[in-house]
Amino acid sequence: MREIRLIDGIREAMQEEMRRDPNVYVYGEGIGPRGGNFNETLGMADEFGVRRLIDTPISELGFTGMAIGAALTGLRPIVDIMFWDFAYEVAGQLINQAARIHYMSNGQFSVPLVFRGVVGIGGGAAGHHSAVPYPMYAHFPGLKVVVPATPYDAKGLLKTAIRDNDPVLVFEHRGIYSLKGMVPDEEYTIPLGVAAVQREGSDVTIVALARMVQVALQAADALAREGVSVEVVDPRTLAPLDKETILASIRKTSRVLVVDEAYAPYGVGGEIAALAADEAFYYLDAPIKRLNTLSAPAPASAVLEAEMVPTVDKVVVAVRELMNQ
Amino acid sequence: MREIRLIDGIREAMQEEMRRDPNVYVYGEGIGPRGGNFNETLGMADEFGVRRLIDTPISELGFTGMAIGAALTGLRPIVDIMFWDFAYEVAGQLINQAARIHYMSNGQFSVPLVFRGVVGIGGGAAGHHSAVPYPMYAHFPGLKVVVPATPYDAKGLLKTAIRDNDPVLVFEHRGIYSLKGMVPDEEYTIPLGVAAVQREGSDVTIVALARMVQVALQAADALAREGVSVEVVDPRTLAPLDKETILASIRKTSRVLVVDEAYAPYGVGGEIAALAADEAFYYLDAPIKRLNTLSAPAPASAVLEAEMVPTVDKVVVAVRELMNQ
Amino acid sequence: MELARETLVALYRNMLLLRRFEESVSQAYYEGRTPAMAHLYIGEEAVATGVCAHLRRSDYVTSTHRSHAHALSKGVRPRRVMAELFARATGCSGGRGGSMHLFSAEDNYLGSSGIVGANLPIGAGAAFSSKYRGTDQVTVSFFGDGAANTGAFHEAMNLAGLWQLPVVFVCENNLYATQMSFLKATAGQNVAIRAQGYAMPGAQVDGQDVMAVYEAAGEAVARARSGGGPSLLECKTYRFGGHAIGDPGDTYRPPEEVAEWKGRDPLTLFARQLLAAGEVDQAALDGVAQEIETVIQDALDFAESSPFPAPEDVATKVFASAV
Amino acid sequence: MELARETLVALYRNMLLLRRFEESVSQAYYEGRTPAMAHLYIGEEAVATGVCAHLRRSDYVTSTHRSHAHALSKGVRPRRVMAELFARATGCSGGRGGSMHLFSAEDNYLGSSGIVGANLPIGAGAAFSSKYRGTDQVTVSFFGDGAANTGAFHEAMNLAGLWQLPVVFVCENNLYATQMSFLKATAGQNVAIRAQGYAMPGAQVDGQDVMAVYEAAGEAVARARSGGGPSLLECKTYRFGGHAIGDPGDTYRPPEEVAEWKGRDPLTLFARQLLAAGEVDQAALDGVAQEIETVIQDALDFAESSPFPAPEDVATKVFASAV
Ligand SMILES: Cc1ncc(C[n+]2csc(CCOP(=O)(O)OP(=O)(O)O)c2C)c(N)n1
Ligand SMILES: Cc1ncc(C[n+]2csc(CCOP(=O)(O)OP(=O)(O)O)c2C)c(N)n1
Ligand SMILES: [Mg+2]
Ligand SMILES: [Mg+2]
Repeated sequence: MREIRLIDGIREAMQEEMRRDPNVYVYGEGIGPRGGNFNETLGMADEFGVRRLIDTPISELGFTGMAIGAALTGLRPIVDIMFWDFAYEVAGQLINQAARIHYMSNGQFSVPLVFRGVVGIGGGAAGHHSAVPYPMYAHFPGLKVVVPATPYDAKGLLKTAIRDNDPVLVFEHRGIYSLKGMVPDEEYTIPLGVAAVQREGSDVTIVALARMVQVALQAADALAREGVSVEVVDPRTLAPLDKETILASIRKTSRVLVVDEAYAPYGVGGEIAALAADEAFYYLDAPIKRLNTLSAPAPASAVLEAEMVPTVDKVVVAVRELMNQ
Repeated sequence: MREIRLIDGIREAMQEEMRRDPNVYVYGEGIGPRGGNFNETLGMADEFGVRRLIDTPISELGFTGMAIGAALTGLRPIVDIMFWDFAYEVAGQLINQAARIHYMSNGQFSVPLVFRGVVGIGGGAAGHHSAVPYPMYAHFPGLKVVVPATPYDAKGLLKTAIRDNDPVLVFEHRGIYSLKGMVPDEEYTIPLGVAAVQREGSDVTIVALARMVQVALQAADALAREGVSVEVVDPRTLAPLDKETILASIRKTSRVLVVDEAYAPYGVGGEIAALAADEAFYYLDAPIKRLNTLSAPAPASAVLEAEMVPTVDKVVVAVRELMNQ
Repeated sequence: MELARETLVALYRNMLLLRRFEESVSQAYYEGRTPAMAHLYIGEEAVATGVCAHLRRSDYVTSTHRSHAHALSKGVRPRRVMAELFARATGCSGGRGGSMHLFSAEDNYLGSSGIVGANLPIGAGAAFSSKYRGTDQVTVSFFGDGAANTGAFHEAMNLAGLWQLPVVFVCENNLYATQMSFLKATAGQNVAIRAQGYAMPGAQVDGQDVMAVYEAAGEAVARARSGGGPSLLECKTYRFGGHAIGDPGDTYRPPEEVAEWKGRDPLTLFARQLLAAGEVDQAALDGVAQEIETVIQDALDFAESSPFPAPEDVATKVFASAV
Repeated sequence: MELARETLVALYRNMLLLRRFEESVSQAYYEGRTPAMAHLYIGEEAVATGVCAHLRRSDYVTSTHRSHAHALSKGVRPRRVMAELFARATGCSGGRGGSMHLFSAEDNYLGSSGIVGANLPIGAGAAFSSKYRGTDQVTVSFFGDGAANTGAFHEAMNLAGLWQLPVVFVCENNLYATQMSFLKATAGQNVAIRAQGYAMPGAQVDGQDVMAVYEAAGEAVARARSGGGPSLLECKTYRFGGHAIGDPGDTYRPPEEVAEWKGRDPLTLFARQLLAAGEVDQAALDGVAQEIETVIQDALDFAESSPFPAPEDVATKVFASAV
């Protein structure tokens, strides 16, 4: 085992898969010699050349469509969209084309592409560089949605995503790019659709994603000191969603709080609530709670930004309230 | 009172508001002399001229962005996107710009535009002409989302939408464009954020939208003959969402089924489930259920299409199961 | 005429196939035998024919909502296309795609798209792919005059021009996008000229003259195949009918204009040329017609006798890798 | 020189304002006093200055991520822009927008956009609006060379050309989009030429020469104002620093290139011109500099002494009409 940062896990996954499969390559802005906006491809142009680390013009719609055309014809492109905010500009290619061609073609064609980028609110990046839009994509059949929270998961899931024959969207929280964690020395992959129980507990289940897994784990520490035993479940992929692991946890604890940096309405918390209130209904001892980023665009000011996203304190308070019901 | 079709309600709303306010105009493909793909603007070019019924090239991104620019500078554009499928191509202008400018500008600017188009699966229109994407938009702060189910609602809500100072997205189900209903002779508007109880009942609440309201009402008739009293609640607007009316119904009946032609995952049913399982938890007598279009792209074949969308029979079966729990 | 007689006859045969195929589709629709409205290509046959005549099976095509002709000209068997329009399980998209979503992997026909413009970047991507893999495959992406005003057009053209991709962008400028006149939709009223902005060769050609299309497309395809980069080819043509079955197409188009273009029917023009040049006699043309009737009848029989998709398969094949 | 002395001095003053404003922002950033990274305009001052000199308060501007200069040149008070960069409640976006999202209703400054290209259709829409309302307002939409490859550019240009909208699209071609060379991103390596595809006048101008920009922009703005339709103006310029504060900008640009462009500093060039023409003496220029120092210091003092936004307001003003 060795310790790496999450961003290193992303890079290693791409490197290993590019070594394994000459048909894997990367499109994006500044991902060539520059090494990516977040150093995600640092050094890769040296190893694989600019033939496979392809710096694009600011034509997200164009190169995403091109990735689909390439994927239809034997290649396995990785699109680096930089910020997920920019993906709204290409939603048509993702939702109308990439997601549907396999079905519409009656299975004749598949679209093995990976589309990855950064999410998260922080640093005053404000309105156009703070998107956390995975709920919108996880809604649509034909798309797979990966939201890693640890270096181990980021690497293992991305490797699987690259090998997967469907369009896989990967949402990487830049607030945890430097988070460190252990990964095996040998090669490994993690299947899509398998949640991770990041901490076992018996009193309450917190379902959390991305950076919120860290927030939930810290809150769990604090709550443990108060005698509350928190189980933290990370779905890791929202589509496919590992219902069984989530339900098993909720059936065990009978209480659930969903902590998510995406907006609440019509989002992840709703899906978990629907799942629990349907398939774990008779196990529930308390209302299902959600804690999300406030429903407002991301502000520039640090003072405002601090109010936006769920914090350890807010999670602790929410769990306390939940335990009292 | 007079009887009109839903599509007439849409047209009348635009006509009345255009008579009232010279700054209201329409952008779209074929909405001028042709009268729109669904006759939604039939005759309007005669009355208002092509200065105000503006046929556009196939440049959805361009004219949606233009609508925003116009809205920022004193006009009140109505964008006719024809099929909501095409709106994925302009999601960036809607989500990054229209939804956020009011907030980002600290309230200096507002974006009073209406963006309307057709949703619904039917007629073998298949993969690119069958979108029902309102959950995705209702997720984002800054957008208002209207989903009318009756001629009365369609007209009254659209008039309000046109007068509203925010971007309002209107999702019209073409399967009910010919649905008839009564509207007052005199002018009326319907506030956004007020649900309609379309049928009162005491045993179970069905929350339904758009064409599914008719399906739910028919199912309720059938179920009444079995002695089950169904309340049908139509939120009418998903953002803002009238939580109180929905909760009041659920608290009364203690059972809830959400019937929705949009996909289930991370969608409307989840939001209602979260609401109910949080704020009506102690009133619930049975698991919360969802009935949605199957999670697959819309197929061309009528044989397949018939399987996709919730039907009266399926609703009846789902309610029966719910009553047995 | 310069071409071999068999090439000339093949061009004629393909045009007639497209014509008769769609006449049959239209008839079937009005007889209530096909479910879907469809966008017909009647009047524009010289374009797909003249372009696709240069393509190999290994080459790629991406297409539009008006796609029957592209699929057939790329070699997708008439049976499979017809069955798709009848929404049968044997259709080239298994009855799932319908008229606007034809696909055929065996023919490298990468699909039609109901989203105007969306197939252009996808085509550029297929071209990128063959360049990346080092093959000499060529991609043709068809699009309408209306599509030339989409952002997708611009981005695809720039990327193709930049990276010198082996792709030919073929604009079927039939002067209308639904009811919208090309002249009222297109600043500059010229698609080919836009190629200059991408330093790409751009040419206009008479889309009613299959020989003219054949020649211009031949140059463009050869350029692409030999590493000379992309081209834009604007073919001036006209749909004889409306935008889709059901639209007579006569409310927004002046009758004289329609009459004038119908007077330039690509099939009639070409038959006349062939006969005048003594390349074929009327008997030969009649023979081709006979052949085509058999093909069409076979396609119709196949389609109508084919099973519908199984209802229980409705939500299968959403994903290629197991979930 | 042809222009009135006060116009010349005003151009100089504005360029110096932009320069000193951003030098102060950069310094404040490195001293840890401003929160946000920002995209500086240093080196490109002649463009915004020469263009906006023709605008009235009632005219509109839509801008990019590199927007301080556009806001200031459009008349947004330095205090308000500075306070925004310090994320204060008194900022022109109340501390909510930050560097990439400046807005000022009182100046008809319709906002910067962090989404490259997105402001172009919005600008076309503002121009449409004034045409619809029958005013003679002009809209200027700034964009970078990188933005010229977005679909938004194409759709905005086509619509503006088609409807002859009173808009001037000003391309600030600083030869790079982040690290990406214009030459490697742009098929044809020429933005202005793309105007031909929209039958729009397109011109290239030396963006380091404020008089040249002033003249070309004057023509374009006058054309727009008098109903003559849109124009595309490509100004060849260079950012002296990196893409944003923190990027030295020297890893992807050849040192000779940087040196050459820095040798063409628009402020130095213009000062030299003014002095040579005897329009002003050094004392006058020093006087302007003194003036600007006062403005900058005032802006900094205002910004730093302004309150932060109130945390409880975080989710207010999401909607304009009550919900
Ligand atoms: C993005 C998008 N916008 C609008 C439509 C509706 N639509 C379908 S075909 C068509 C006209 C297309 O015109 P053109 O590109 O000239 O092709 P033609 O039909 O003339 O062959 C339109 C507007 C669509 N399918 N997709
Ligand atoms: C749609 C979109 N894609 C990518 C980015 C990231 N990005 C921000 S600025 C920039 C470069 C813009 O280059 P250019 O248009 O030339 O303007 P300049 O920075 O040179 O002034 C990029 C790629 C973005 N903000 N928006
Ligand atoms: Mg056309
Ligand atoms: Mg630039």
